[in-house]
Amino acid sequence: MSVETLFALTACALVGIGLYGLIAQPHPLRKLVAFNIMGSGVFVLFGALAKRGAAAGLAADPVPQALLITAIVVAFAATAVTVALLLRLIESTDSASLAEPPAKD
Amino acid sequence: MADFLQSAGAFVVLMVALGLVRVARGPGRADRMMAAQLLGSGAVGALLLFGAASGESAVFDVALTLALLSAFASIAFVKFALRQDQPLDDEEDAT
Amino acid sequence: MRLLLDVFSVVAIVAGAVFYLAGTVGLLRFPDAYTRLHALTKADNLGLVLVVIGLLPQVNGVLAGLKLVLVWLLVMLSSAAVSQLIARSARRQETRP
Amino acid sequence: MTTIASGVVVLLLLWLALWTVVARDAFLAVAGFVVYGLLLALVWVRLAGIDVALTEAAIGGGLTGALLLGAVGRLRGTEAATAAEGAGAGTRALAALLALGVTGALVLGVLMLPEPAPTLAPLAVPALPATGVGNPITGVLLAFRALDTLLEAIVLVIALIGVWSFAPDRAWGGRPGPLYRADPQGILAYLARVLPPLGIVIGIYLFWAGADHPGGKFQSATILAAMWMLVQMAGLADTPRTDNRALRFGIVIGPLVFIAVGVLGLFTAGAFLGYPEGWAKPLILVIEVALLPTLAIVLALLMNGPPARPWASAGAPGAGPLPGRHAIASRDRPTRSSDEGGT
Repeated sequence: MSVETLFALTACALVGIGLYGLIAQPHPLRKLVAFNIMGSGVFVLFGALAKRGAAAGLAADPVPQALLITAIVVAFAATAVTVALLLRLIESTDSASLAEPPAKD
Repeated sequence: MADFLQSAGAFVVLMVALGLVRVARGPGRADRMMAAQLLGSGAVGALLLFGAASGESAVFDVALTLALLSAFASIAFVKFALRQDQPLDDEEDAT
Repeated sequence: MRLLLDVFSVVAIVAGAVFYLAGTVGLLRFPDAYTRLHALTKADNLGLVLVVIGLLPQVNGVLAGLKLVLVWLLVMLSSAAVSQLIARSARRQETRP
Repeated sequence: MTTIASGVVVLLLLWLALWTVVARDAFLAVAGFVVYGLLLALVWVRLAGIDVALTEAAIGGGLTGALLLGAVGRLRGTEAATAAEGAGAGTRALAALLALGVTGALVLGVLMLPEPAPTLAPLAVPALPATGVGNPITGVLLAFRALDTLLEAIVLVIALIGVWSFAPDRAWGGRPGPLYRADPQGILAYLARVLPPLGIVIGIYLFWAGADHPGGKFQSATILAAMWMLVQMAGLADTPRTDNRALRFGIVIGPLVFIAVGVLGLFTAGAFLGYPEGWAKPLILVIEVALLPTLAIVLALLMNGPPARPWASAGAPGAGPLPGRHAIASRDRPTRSSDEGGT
């Protein structure tokens, strides 16, 4: 099996693992970590596709790789916003629960 | 030579993997903190070997970055990870 | 000459790999966090040093060699300091050995 | 041989991902994720993406890891409460089935990929000399797909505004995050004095190398941001006041220069973000130099979080005695964190 196929298949598994954690873990921080794993799976899959596109003397297709760099940075920014939101939630409600609060008026 | 370097790199990654399995079992948080450090020295070594095998010296830059940032991550571990469960005497012990 | 350098590299890198192995064995076998930390930092650093020394004849260009040495310095510096910090926090959260 | 090396990396990666997802508590999960992030750098090297590996080593392992570790430290026992809301066995089984299904569909997709693989490399490489840069990825980022990069810089600034907007009104413009304290003669302070000079040299080297070799502003900015964070964590410098004009100027300079160059292209090259003949390299350099401070500052401030300590509370005019509960809350929170901030 070629390296890119190996990593592409790994990436598929990573997406599945992340998705499972995203649903099964109740705590928002755990969900965030799981979501990041899912995201990295997508990145690795994309990177494997870039490797398949090696041509014109390059070891990989530069266009998806450039987009990956952008994606990693943006994923970090999104994670930072989520962490800030979560900490604010804990600060104002003293709980990290995502459940619907009991109805009151 | 390239093949030898590749297999040496693979061996180092394998050692790191085994070490991580041990570190993951704990029991204390200090054990877990070693993880970033273990991966720091291990993955850096593997990167150097892989880089020399492919003759692409830019991989050394990755090793440099990884060495720097794994140190950063280790420090963040020590700095942040003790919280929550126990109140600390807030300063470092006398050196 | 080339052959001699290659043999030197192989010997140094194999020795480095043995130290990585020793570090992992120590990590697996030692009884508490302090000794495990000891195994990890000492052995892995020696392993890395030997790998760096072994790779030096294999790289072309002074810049690549400089980077190798810089990597080694960085890891030495940070692991020496970080292992201290870890040991300290271990002492703080666990009973003394 | 190379396949065996990749196989070992893959197995370790999968094990770490699984371990992270099922770990007993949030600290363990984040610890696993930090290692996972660092290991991804190895994956990228094996996938011939040195530029990506540099970014991943810096951001995925270092910054994201420290960000999440900082968050774990401030969960304050919310974990036990949410554990009760955990998905039941049925939901878990369904989640596992769904995950398996998604993975299966993706695997099918991977196995049915077209041969030969589609690639844009043959288009990118011949056009590269016109940009004057030697690294095709820098060429893509700043010439062929410059719009993406511009939007990304803007996204970062918007994300920072988003983080800041979580600040309580009274803290707006104040310093973010807790005040870290550590023994100024201690080991952490020593590291924070020795590592940053090395880090800055490496960061600037990567920035300089980015024109022709792997590297560039993102990787460089991340390292600079991490070094700044290190100095803050060691208590050698406080987090910056977020109403500082120079700081805010640094935050917007990159996108502004980028847009200005883009508009210039409208007149000189007939398209937004077009570079006139022969001017590509200098203009790319101008954009890169302007983006570097923006990226470094924004990344560091994203790590710092929303402003939490109003700077005016130390008896400045208008601050006045604050309502009791707030005053306690505001004094209590940073102080507690800083108490815990010793190493």
